[in-house]
Amino acid sequence: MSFSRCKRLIEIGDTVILYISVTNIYALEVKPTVLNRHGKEIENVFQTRYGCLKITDLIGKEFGSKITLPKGWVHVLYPTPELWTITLPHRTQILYTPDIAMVITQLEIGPGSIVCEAGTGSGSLSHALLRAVGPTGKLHTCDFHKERVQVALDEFTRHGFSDRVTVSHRDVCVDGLGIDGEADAVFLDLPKPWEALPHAVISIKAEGGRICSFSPCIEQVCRTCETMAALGMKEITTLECLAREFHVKYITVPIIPDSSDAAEELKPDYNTETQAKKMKLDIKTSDSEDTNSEDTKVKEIVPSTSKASRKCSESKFMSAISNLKMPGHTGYLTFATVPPGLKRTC
Amino acid sequence: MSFSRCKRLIEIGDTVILYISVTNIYALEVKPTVLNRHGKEIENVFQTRYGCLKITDLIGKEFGSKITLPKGWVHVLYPTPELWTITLPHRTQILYTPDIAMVITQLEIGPGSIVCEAGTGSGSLSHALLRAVGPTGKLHTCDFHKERVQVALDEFTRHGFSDRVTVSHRDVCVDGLGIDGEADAVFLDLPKPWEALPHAVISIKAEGGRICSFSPCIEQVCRTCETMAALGMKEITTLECLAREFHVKYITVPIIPDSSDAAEELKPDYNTETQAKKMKLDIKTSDSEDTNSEDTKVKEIVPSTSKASRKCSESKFMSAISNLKMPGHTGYLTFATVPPGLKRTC
Amino acid sequence: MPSKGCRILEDLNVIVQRGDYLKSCRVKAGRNYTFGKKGEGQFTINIDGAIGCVYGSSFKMERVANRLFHIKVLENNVASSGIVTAGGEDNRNLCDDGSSQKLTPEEISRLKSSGLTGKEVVQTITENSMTFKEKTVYSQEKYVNKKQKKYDEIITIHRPSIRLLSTMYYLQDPLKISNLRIDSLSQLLCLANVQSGGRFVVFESGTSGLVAAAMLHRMGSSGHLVYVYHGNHPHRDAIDLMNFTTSELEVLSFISYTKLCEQEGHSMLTNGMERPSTTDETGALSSTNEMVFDSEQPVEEDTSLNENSEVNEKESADCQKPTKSRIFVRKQADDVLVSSSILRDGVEGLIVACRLHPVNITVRLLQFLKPGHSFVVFSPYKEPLMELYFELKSLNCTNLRLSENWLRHYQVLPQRTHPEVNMSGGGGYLLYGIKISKET
Amino acid sequence: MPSKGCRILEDLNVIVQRGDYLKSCRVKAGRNYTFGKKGEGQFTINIDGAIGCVYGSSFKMERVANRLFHIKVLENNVASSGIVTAGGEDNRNLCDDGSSQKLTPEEISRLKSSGLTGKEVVQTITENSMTFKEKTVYSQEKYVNKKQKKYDEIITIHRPSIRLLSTMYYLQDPLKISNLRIDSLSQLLCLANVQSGGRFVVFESGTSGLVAAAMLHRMGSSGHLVYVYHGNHPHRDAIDLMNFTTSELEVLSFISYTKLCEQEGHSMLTNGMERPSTTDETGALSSTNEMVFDSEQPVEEDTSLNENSEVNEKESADCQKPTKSRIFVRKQADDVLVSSSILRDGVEGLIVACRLHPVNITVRLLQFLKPGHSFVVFSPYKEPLMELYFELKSLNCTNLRLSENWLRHYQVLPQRTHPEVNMSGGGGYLLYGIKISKET
Repeated sequence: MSFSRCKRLIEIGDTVILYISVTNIYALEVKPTVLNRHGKEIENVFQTRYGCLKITDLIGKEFGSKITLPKGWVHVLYPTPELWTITLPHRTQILYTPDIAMVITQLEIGPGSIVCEAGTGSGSLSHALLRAVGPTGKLHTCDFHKERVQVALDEFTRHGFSDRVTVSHRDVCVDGLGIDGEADAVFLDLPKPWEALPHAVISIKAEGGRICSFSPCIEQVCRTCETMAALGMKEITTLECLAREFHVKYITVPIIPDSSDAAEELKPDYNTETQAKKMKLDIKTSDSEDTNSEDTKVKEIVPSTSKASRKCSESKFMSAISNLKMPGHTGYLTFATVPPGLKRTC
Repeated sequence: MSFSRCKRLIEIGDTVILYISVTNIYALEVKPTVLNRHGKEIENVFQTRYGCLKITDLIGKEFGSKITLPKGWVHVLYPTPELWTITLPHRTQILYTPDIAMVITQLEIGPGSIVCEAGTGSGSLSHALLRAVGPTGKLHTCDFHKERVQVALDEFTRHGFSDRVTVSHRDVCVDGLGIDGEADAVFLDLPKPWEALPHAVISIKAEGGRICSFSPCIEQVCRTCETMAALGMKEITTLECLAREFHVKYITVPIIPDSSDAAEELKPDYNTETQAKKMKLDIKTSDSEDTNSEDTKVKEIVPSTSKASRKCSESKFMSAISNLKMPGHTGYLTFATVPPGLKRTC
Repeated sequence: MPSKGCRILEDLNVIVQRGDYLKSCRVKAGRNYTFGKKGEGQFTINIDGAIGCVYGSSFKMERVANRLFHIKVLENNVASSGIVTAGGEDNRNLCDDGSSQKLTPEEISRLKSSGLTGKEVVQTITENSMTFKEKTVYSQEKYVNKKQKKYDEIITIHRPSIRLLSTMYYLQDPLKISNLRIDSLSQLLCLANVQSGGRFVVFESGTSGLVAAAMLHRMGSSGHLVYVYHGNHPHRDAIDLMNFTTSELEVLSFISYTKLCEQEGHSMLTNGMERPSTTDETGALSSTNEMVFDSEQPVEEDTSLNENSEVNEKESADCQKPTKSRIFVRKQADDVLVSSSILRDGVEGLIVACRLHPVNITVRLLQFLKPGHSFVVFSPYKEPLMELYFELKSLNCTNLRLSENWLRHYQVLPQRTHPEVNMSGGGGYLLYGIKISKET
Repeated sequence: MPSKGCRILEDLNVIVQRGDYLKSCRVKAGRNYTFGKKGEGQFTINIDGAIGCVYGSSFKMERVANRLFHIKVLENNVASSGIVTAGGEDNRNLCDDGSSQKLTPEEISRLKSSGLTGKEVVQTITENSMTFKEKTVYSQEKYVNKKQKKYDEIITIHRPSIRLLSTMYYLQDPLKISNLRIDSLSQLLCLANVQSGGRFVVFESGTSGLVAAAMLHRMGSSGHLVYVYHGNHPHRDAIDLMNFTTSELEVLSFISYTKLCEQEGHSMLTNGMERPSTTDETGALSSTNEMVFDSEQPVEEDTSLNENSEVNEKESADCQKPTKSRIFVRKQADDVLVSSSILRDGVEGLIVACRLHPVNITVRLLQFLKPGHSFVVFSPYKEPLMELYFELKSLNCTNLRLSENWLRHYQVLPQRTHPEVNMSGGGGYLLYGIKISKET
């Protein structure tokens, strides 16, 4: 299976995305059988809230189609680095799409680019880098954690990227990136990026290139920027990217009556408790919302003007409500340019 | 004149707020004459884009009334610490309302509170603190800049706060706050707040109190928090407050025709340039917008459904557009509790 | 703040804090209180040990039965150190396959019930974590802090304040206060110029009385505050928790929105600037409203919101629901008279805070605001405020502004400083402006 | 990036950077270029000194006439230090009454025209500032950096990249690109899964062709991109600035939205999943559209947007408007045929980026997207995307999400680290999702 080549029908070996609801999305490998904990080969079955999905049932299905399960249905989608990012097995903290997107643009990566990444981590950024460098480019990714290197390599191979990737086990702060004057761009996600910066410069082409360092703490950023400036890098910029997601829905708020004779309309059950509960449905993120109920909801949200005009006591409007809990911080991204002909010291 | 006592009519000596437009707001003292640069007493006249305003014309006018000028009109408003904050003469960087509001709630200041402030700066926060402590409370504010101390004292007196304020010239990092075991709350806006923290603890009541430090740089915050913890303070919290202001307007966007015969409607002048210019009006903040044109705009923005349905080629909707340039940072607010009976060392 | 007495005494409300958790309760000797989320986070304490102590004191929880603790005042709080030792350089050899903890969940659970202190529990858990010693010091500290917080046995008892109540409500459930986050609340108070000696009107619904409570606190015992409510009775949960004195509460009077509309028809409220009287009835003020303002009869319905909190106090046998005792300074009919009189003479600030559609409410209450003064409207939604904006543009208002706040908390630790990983995405929206005189 | 040749050569577009200022130009020997805002910030340079140098080289501006500079390549860039000396401890004695600068504005202006270097100018100004020595080192540095930036005489010449073009447009005027900030642009590309070898369709209007340019860059010379435009011709300013080779441009084909609608009526585009053919005409493909895709005739109208920029190139006598030379890989009629054919076979990603109402455009283009694949819609306004959200909910779409980005830049300096004091409040909104098959 390849993330990078499009196809219509699902085959054995493909990685597919199973979409159950906005917060229930999984990546599956289409394998008819798996080993159980006793090492015995058994049928590969994936449990969902709508019942079991036999993985073999996916074979021959179209990407984008609906799969009917005993108690509902799910969708099977084409894998992309973005969907992989929200479904991948976490071996470390990972980068998410807003940061990943910014990294690729800022590092000016395109087909044919040669890119170094340290460390590989869970491979979230790696997939987007592999897509960006294309079949004519190369990603050299390394990690100091031996097990992660092997797992990542297997994953990249399964996902069809073996032509454009090398994965190596090394401590870049000590051993460098293993690349000399070849790279267009270097990405560092390390506890002490400043120790790796001189090596990063060495790996960059003589005509120059771009460097990015991702760090969660501001102290790391300060030290990184200081080292970058000392090494002669240019255009040193630190920024932070946060995505704010909205829930789009129709909201109904009561209009309280202004005329005194309307006061009798206030029934005793129109109390704050029911009001608060109603509101909970509105404002809270509908985490448990699933594909099936989503579809039925569409019918509900058609504005019922007749009802509104009859009672004249509520107002209905479209609203985009931001999640009460949103990402507050992922990390700081620091970018810099290695100018052409920069003196390399290490 | 007092910021804290309401009155209906404007008298000599009052401070009033002159509202010309959203971005043109001024605080004026109602003085019939001023000295010109040659020390000669002349009539006090304030220049606006709508012509001259003779200050004596304000006397006897109601707060909230419209003042007609040769080429338009302005409004005269009652002074509040918030309006003062956006109109005061800047002698230093000042705190703005989102931070000020948070400081007062977090420091738990109410009528009767005794509060220390260092430094006074331009008195932006001071006015809000003076309002909050009420006639039964006290604000002890100090600054290391001698001239600012005198200007601030004059200002507080003119604004009717002389009953509840002391202003002193001192370097609190060396000399302390001059208050011993009396304060409910201490606010620090200093380059090295950590040096003042032991003095702040001394000024706080034996039963405990609250402390706030405002710093623009994160390094100051780190050192402050470290010192706070070392001094035994509790509930140490650092936060940042940013207000995002919106422009509310009706936006019209074109709906391009879908049917091929509608293609002829595309006139050659319907080009990108006029489109871009139109958009400029929409998205850009209307900084030059004034009271007079604001009123006329109201008439324009009534949705003209007849026109929309006739051409079927635009969509009009209400939108709240965030300013393209918004405050990105004012400072970090760090709050802490001095617990009861904390050992005081200095 | 006026020194109202700084000791924790019976019949006063206090805020109990344990780590990030906050909960209010009314002090009664001999009573046990259950705190925390249902499940293993729940604990029951007897707070007799706090009576007579100074507000803000911290206490050590001492186990007297399975889940029941007594508390003992702490002289000096101890920082949580001593567990973090030399760690691995980084996490390269760390293999987190879920099997690194040698203790089973059952064993850990037994450990916690065994009477060990939080610190001892954490120590035991870390000793049994095969990966702990291989974690970096950074990860170790993170781990210990996480564990320690969970098993921390220190509580602090605070005097209720608007800061703490606002934080408590938002943590328990932002919907209790219609997303009115502390930064929005603070700005409401400032932008409406709330102060001691002033005359204000507030319309509040679905915010647990927090806005009126905060206004009362900013007013001390001086001035007038008219609380216009919707429904059968005002929400006053936060007001009751603030331990206000009678003289502080005398500033406050209630009137229902329905009554206000009636009164207006009766011309009692028209202050000359607005439409003239057309009807003549003035009597029967208290007949149409069910609510009885009587200090002997607690208004039970109003506590419903509070009972919805995460704590299920009925679950614990030895924990009784504290009876609320409210202070009512005057009878309902008198409240209506007082409110009417204040509104008739005009107010110097107006606040509307609710999830209801704000247009008619704001336009109606705006007539009582003196020209030149400020009003502020809070809503958890932006769209109704946009509508209100256009409505007010065509009325006599100036300096109209719509805004939203960002509130970001920081973790400040040596070499580990960064914004908190999660932040609140919704603190509500504010529309504010200034009323101007009608054309003359 | 493929090494296309790393030297600055004639007839190539470059980005000139001076401090924060960015501007594109086409290299022509002997030509002078005027940069900067009108007034004292404006300067004219001859960049002959850069021809043959490596992209990314920095140059020193050397004055040859009043406002005309030649440039000379710098071997090592110099950091701006040496001015900041021992400062006052703090600003307690600083009295900023506007009279602290002894030089008059006229004198400063004369100073700048006198042929001194930026550094020398700053030095003179600071020497004449009575308050400079009393400022803290912090304030001094801030002051010097501010001044130095203004008079800085170093420029850097870059190869055009999507990063630089995006930044340049947003700095010059965000409306040139409908507020499409670099973070939103970056997410468009990722969320639509744009990659080499893929088949994509983009509808773009009012964004200077930046989206199509960015997609082309991500595709290399492999795959297909159909650019659907509105009006008389596509916006391709950014495409032209990227120095794409013919083989890179072959990936791209244009079709007008009107033509697309017509074609659809002609059944050329229906790919079986959608409504069947009802009409029969297939000829006369290039007759209704005025636009002539001919490499000999530059499309002058399209440059209008670019001419609106802050720089008024006509003002400077010795600065001529560079003639654009565009590469057109095929005739318009062929473009329509190619585009139709690609759409008929289905695409693997869809991007819509415009200020126009996106509902009909998105719904129409969605029919060409293969099921299981992603689409992304950008708008500077939230409301049309909310409408589109509900529209798409009722169609065959899943994982629909509406989002906005915050982009915050930081000042990172020793002991003076903080977020930039100003930030962009509007980078636009994204609605994205995945198309699913119709029920079978």
